[in-house]
Parts: sequence; structure tokens; C-alpha cells
Amino acid sequence: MVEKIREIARKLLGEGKVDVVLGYEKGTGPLSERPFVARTVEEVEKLTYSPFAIQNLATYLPRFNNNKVAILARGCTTRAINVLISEGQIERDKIYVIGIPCNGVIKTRELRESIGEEIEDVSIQNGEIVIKTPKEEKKVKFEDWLNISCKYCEYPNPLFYDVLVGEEVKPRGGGYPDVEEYEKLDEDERWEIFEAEMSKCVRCYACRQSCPMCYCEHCFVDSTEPRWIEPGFDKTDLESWHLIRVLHMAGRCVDCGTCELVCPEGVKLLFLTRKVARDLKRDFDYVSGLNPEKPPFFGEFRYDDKGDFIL
Amino acid sequence: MKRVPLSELERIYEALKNYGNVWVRKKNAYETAETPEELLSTVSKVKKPAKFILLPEEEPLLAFVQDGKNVTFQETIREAKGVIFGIPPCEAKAISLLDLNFLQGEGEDVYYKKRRENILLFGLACLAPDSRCFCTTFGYGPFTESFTDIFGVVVDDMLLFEGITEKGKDLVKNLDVEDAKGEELKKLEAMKKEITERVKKLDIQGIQEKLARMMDSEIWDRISSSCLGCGACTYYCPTCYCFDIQDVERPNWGYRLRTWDSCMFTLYTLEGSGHNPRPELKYRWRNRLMHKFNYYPVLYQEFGCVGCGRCIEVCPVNIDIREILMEVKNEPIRA
Amino acid sequence: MNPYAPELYRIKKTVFESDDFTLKSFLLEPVNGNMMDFIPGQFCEISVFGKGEAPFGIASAPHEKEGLLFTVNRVGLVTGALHEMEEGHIVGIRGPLGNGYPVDEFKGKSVVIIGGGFAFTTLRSLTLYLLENRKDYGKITVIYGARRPGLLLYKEDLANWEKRGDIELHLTVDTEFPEWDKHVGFVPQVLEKVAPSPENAYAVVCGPPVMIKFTLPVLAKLGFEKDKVYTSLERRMKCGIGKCGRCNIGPYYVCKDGPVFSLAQLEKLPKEY
Amino acid sequence: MADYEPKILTILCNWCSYAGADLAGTSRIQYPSNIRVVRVPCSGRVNPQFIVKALRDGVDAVWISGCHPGDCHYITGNYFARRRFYVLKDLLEYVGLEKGRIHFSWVSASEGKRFADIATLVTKEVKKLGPRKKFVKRR
Repeated sequence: MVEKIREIARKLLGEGKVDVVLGYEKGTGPLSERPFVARTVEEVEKLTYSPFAIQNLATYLPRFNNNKVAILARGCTTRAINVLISEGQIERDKIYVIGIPCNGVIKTRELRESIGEEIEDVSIQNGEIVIKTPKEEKKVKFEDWLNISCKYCEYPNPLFYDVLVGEEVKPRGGGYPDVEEYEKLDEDERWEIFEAEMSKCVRCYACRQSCPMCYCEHCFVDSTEPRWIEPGFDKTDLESWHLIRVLHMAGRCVDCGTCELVCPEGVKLLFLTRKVARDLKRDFDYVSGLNPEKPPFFGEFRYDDKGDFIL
Repeated sequence: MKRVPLSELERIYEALKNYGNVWVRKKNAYETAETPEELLSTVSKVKKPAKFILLPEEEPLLAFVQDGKNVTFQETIREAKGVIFGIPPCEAKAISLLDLNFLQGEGEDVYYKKRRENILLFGLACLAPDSRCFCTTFGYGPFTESFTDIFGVVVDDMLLFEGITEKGKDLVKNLDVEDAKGEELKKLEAMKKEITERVKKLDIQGIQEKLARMMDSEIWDRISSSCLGCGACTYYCPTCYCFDIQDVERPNWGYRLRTWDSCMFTLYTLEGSGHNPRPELKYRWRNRLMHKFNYYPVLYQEFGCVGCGRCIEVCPVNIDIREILMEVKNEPIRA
Repeated sequence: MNPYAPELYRIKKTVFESDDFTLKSFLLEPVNGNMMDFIPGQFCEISVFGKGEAPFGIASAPHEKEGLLFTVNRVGLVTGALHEMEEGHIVGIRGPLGNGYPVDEFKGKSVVIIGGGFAFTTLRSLTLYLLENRKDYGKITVIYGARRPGLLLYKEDLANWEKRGDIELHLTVDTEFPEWDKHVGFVPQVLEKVAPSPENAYAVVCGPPVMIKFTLPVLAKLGFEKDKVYTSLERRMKCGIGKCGRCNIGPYYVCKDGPVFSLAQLEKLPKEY
Repeated sequence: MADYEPKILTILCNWCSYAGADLAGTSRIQYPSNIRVVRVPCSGRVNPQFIVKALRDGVDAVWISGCHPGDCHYITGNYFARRRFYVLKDLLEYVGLEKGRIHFSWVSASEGKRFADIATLVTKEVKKLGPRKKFVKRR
């Protein structure tokens, strides 16, 4: 698969069809694969791909609006591209999509931290992640460390592509069991968990910056007039920040999970975004990023929208 | 050198406790120890550095009351007294770098000073440098004692330690502990050599001068191309200190709050007029790297980095400052 | 001493400087009666409690003991709140901050003061200082321009200076206006026309970036050396004492080592301003 | 809790609900004084951030009222609002905020009685909940 990606990239850059190829390269140490912008044929040799490549590459697209770009795209990446097109941020014909059917990405940070010691090498064998530390060889189940969105992903295959690398995979079958699980808890338990999660936030905004949909130049969190979110670390400010961000994501979030995967404090965010995605799908039959022609969720309405909560 | 068996740490714990709060290493942050056993923490790199104690992520500077057209205010200096137990040399050095900014020059930062003066650094040698550590690059190592007040090493089941500064010596003097034995000291020396060598040293000779000539290099484009522009690297960095001051308003009162800021944010330099002297990520990256490896040396003859590797670990896209330094080193300078 | 604790000042007088009501001047007097000493070109952090702090150049001259004068352009949170304030309101002042113009270095020399728009604030301070110590300085030339007559600051002072024989004042506006009998054209053009001699002279330039950009080549053409041209920079600032990090240009902090720099100094620094 | 008088931020659209409140007043229909009215052009103008901010800044509950579906002065403003409020309300309740802190209603200009009834109902419900313990600023 990696060889195929390089071959395509080499050809695209060599023939001058694109200026850059957005892909992944090996990170520092095992269990990390990071975004990489290949600009020359030589640099193509660095390109690689594995389930440890967590960042959704669509985040970088608006930066390259003046270039022809090839992008490695999973299902969620293509959905993000669709949303970005529908919101007028990028143009489809400037983007060459190298589609990658995806088996899900691994919660690399969480896994690394759970190991707690130096990791020398990592490989994936027969549905298991084999982790070599100086002391021992640990095996953990691939499924257990899957990003929660990937676990229930309905769109693992790129929705569109200019070239596809590998065979399409079978969707894991959607659903939102994690959200339903949370809903079963009683009100106070839910609030306690929510508050505990949010108070971990250090306001580094890695979630916002890594999100393909957070392209706003001026974020509401930085606004001083009016001051939606006050400076400092009051719980209510952290909570409001994440709640409102999730609201801004309604109908736009493509459930790639990047925000949660990159958070240095491991703040759980997907239980919020996925809750909204579930509501939209269940009650409005709306799934984000399937169609670049469709207006944004909050930009349209139906006369028979749910209204029974209104007195 | 003094010695105390790890099983009898309560002998020094009481003395530390008498001095003030005792912070110990926990996985995520330095926390107050409730029992002497907690001194035994084996965490080798605390995620949130000790900077969080000296320069907390938020801190009210003033509180004010408004009464019609009148205003009165009060300074709200939050003091702290205690011992940071087990702080590794890299973080202790980082604090010495923070001191350069906050305690030197015409305007001493009283808020920082009030805490710094009363916090004792009980350093411990770092026995488990990981693959992201590169402290030896900066002329010190996992066994360097000079940035701490008291410095110790755990050798087998024994804690060997000694006072370094006057303050540290005073505290050690009054402890009921015996002198370290010859063979323990010998073992310590062997450990020091072995562990120090384990840390991968970078050759950054001449980087300061090189950077000075690279202002207009295209390398900044390349370096910043995968950067997302979040503030994780700077927030977890033990030497980054940039802060913001904002007011919080309530009906008829309010407070002035100092919070961390990051040079990687657009807003950091955005002016009221809308003009931004560092409009793109590449300029912000240039400033961050220059600050640590050129401006800091120009101002204080010290690099603004201690090689702890935290930024490498917390970066969402795993940008590795070591690779960048090497890239800078190897980049040809165009005429 | 706490460098973050402001002194309380009371607003003594306010006056709109421009006809579009975006520029308002505030005369401030210390609540405790102790006026600060300062050098022209220095600035202060003004606190509007509850809104925050912002830096403003001091527009009054050190010898004007009736109060500190600041002229504030309404742009954001702090300046907006400041504009709403009236006589008697209390604000906080931290300062004087920064280095100020090298008035001692100017001694015995001629000084050409070139200003544009509302950046004339610290230049007013400088001009008044030079006039107060008139015998110490050579020829004083002031070239000041704005888009239209209504945007020129300190009209009373300008009228006074026009009457004096010991200062050469050139006012200009961008385009023709009824009843405007002075220069018409941009500041750099007027500078070229006036052509002050670089002989034994210093130039001080303050204004919007675009004005500065076109003024500097004219100064070079006239023969002003780079170490004889000074300008005052603006940057986002918070602490004002070189601690918070944001206003650095190279290893220098605009708040502490600036805001006044010579062109010779700036040439060696990254173009981050 | 008998003497607990909650503050309820009430955002009313100019054309229907505000007129409805007016009618309630001119018709001398009694309703609780706990509501604090803000008039907006249309319920579609209400940004969910307003609601979150108001709660955080200390009101006990928020009630938003607009024109009945089909009656919007701007034709469709309230339909857009309906979607937003649905998502917001569900999300806030999902994270554990008590049900009954946010209310929405449609009240037309002729429904003075209905306005007073809903005001009474909302106030009663909020009183039942008591002072807010969640989402409260520490200082």
C-alpha cells in the first residue's frame, strides 16, 4: 500500500500535475505518524501510511488554496473535503484525491501513555498491536484501541477519489452505542463526567487547530466584544467553549476524531460531537459531508422539522 | 553527601513539610504529597512541568471595585511556600531560565518572585531519560545539581543527597541523617556516567550564529508546513513564559487576570488596527525558534531550551524540535 | 514595587480632536497629586478597569504640569470603553514606559519632525519639548499631514506654532479642500518639496506604515543618514516591561527597548513591525 | 425554597411574542415578575451562544419565544431557529443540565393570555428546580 502511494505521488509530482502531496511520514519514535507535505519527487520516499496516522489531512487544504494539491484521503477526509467545498473554502478541481480505504485509526496518545515506558517498536499483526518495550513484548487488541468514531464508522471508504489505493473495506456498521451508553446515566452523573472532562482542558486549542472544519479566522473564543468566553480556567468557561464549539460543528463535524486524538490532556470530545451527529441523523436524517451541493444543516430547514419540544 | 533509606523517608518528609507544601511528581502534574511514601514517585517526566507552580496558567493580578466614577483596587499576590521534591535537572534549569526573564532587569515580577523566593527545589537525578530527551545538548545532564537547592540521587534503596545552595544546606543541616558511604558514592559515579551517556546529544554548535543569518530563509515555510498553530508546545514547555493580561468584569467589580499565552497563536501579536506583524505560521515559528536559540542567548548567554522533549510528545502532529535544529544546521545559506 | 499595579488618574478634560469623533483626547491628573516625569516619546499603559489595558503614547510635554494628555483612536474594547468615559472617571496609568526620543542626542542639532494622521501624539510632545528648550536646538521643522483638515490633531497648538517665528510648520492634506490654503499632497511629496537640509540634523518620522514606507526613501535622497532618522514603532503590548514576550523584534522588546528606534537599528532586525 | 425568586431571561421576537406580552399587559392579565425581557427582531436572531452565556452569567433559566411556524415576519426565521434550539436543548440536557432550564414557545401577537400562561408555567417549573447548582461561575 505504501509503495503504491509513493508511486502515485512520484508520478503526480514528477509530471507536475500537482505542486504538493499531502500525506504522512513516520514520526519521532514508534506509534506516531505525522502529516507531511511532499514537494519534490525525492521527498516522496518519506511518505508512508498506517493506522497511527491520526490527523485528518483536510485541515491543511485551505492553506494550499493557491496550489494544486494531492491529498491522501480516508472516508472522513473526503467528507471533510465535501463540507469545505460546500462552505466555499476550497475547490474540488484543484484537489487530486488519493483515496485510502480505512480500517480505523488508533488512539496513539492514549496507548502510548498507557504503556508508560519507552516503546522500542510497534507492529500490527493479526488484529493485534505488538508493542516492544525494553522489558517485554506487549500485545493489545487492535479493536480495543480504535478511535471511537472509527469503531462505528459508516464511511470508511473515500466517497470519491481520483485514484484508489487498495481494496474497499466493509463498513463496520454505524450506530452510536457510546452516546446511548452515556445517555443511560442519570443527569447528575452525566454532569459530573462532563465537568471532569472539560476541566482537564488547558486551552491550547489543539482541538480547534487540528479540526478541518475550524477554519475561521476569528474564533468566538477569542472575541472580546462580546466576550463569549472569559479568560482563565473557570469550569463554566471551559464547558462553554467546548459546548459552543460542538454547536458550531453541528452538521459539519465529519466524525474523524482528530480533535480528541490530538488533545494533550486527553479530553473526551467525541461523546459531544457524536451526540449531535446522532441527533441529526436520527431526527433530521442529516449526515454531514455526503454531498458538496447540500447546504449546511443550519442553513436550511424543513417545515416538518421536530418541534414538539416547543411550548 | 547524606543518606537516608527509602523506607525511612518520613525522616526528611517531616522537615520538608515544616518548610511548607511538599510537591511530588505525579503522572500529570506536580501535586501535594499527603504521605512520605509519595516521595517515592517513579514518574520520570511529569507531563505538566513545575512551571505550573511558579507561573500558574491563571493568576489574578489585581482585584478592583467600581463605585460610580471611582475605582479602588488591591493587589492579589498569590504566595506559595514549599519544596518541589524530585524535580529533575532539566526542569530546575528551566526555572533558572524563567528567573532570567522574571527577576532580571528593571521591572521585577513581584508575583513570580513571591513564589520563587519561598520555593525550594529538591532535585533528584533523572534515572530514566527517554528517547525524546536531549538535555546533554545544553551543557548539563541528568545528574547536574547546580540548578537545585538540594540535590539527590536514588541509589538502590537509598536516597543520597546534599545541600547545594545556602538555603538547601540549612535545611539539610538540621536533618537526622547519616553520611553516605564510600561504595554508595562510587556506585553513584558509575550511574552518572552510564545514564548521562544514554542521553542522545545533539551537535548544535554555532546554531545561534547560523540562525542570525537565516531570517529570510525559506526553511521557515518548510518547518511550519505541518504545524497546526495550536499552543500545546509552548504550554507544556518548561521554559516558555509568555503571558496575556486581561480584565474580567462583574457588576461593579472585577479582576485583572494573567493567563498564559502562546507565540503560536495569531492573536498573540494582532494589533487593534488589524495589522499583524507575524501574520503567518512561518513567522511565528521563526520567532519561537529564534527566541529559544538566538534571542535568549543574545540577551542572557543561555539557550531558552533545556531539551526535555515535552514539545515533541504533546505536539498533535509530532513536530520534532531536534530535527528542526538539525535542519537549520544543515540548511545552506543563500547569498 | 509592583510593576503591574497602576497609579490612579482622574480624567480632567476630554475633547474630540477629529470631526469624525473617532479621536478623543484625555487630560489626566494624578489622584495622589504626583505627576510623573517622562521623556517625549514614552508611553503609558492606560487601564480601564474591567476592560483591560492598552498602550498610548504621551501627547503632553514634560513641562505641561496640568496633566498627562493622551489621544485615543476608537478601535477596540479598551479604547471603546475609554471613549465612553467622562470627566471625573478614574483610570489606571502605568508608566512612563519605553525609551523615548533621544532628546539629549538632538542637542545642538536641527530636528525635522514628520508626522501623519493620528500618530502625531508623541510628536506633539517632542515639538513642545524642543520649543520649551528652544535654545538647545537648531532649526525645527514640522511636516504634518492628514487625509483632510478635520483629521488634523491639536489645532490650537498648530495655530500657535504657525504664529511663532522659531519653528517651520508645514501642514498638508491629501486632496484639495475649500478654505484650505496650505500644502496639498501626501507627506512624502511635501517633504521632498520642503527639502529640509540634512546638515547637522535629525529626522523623526511617525505615521501609518504606508506613509513611513514612502517617506524613508525621500529622507535618504535628501541625505539623511540612517542613524539620524528615528521612528516610533507600534506593537501589541500587554506587560509594558519586557516580560510577557509578544512585542519583541529580534531580541529587543518594543515596550522596553523601544518604541523609538533609529533606522540603523531597525535595519539589523527582522521586519516584524 | 418558598422565597426563591428565579431570574428568567426571556428573549421575545418583536413581531409576535413581544406584542403578545404587550397584549397581556394591556389586558391586565397577571403573570409572574420573574421574567426579564429582551426584545429581538426575530427568534432566528437568537444565537445559541446567547443562551449558554446567559446561563453561565447567572440567570436561572432562559425562555425564548417567537412567532408560530408560518407566521414569521421574515417568513422563515423561526424555522431556522427551531433547528438550532433543538440541537442546543438536547445537547445541554445530554451533558447533564437539568431539564427545565431552557424553554421555547411560539406565542402570537394576539395570544396575551397564552403568553401569561406560559410565563406562569415556566416560572413554576424553574421554581420547582430551585437555584442552579450546575454551570455556576466560581467568581
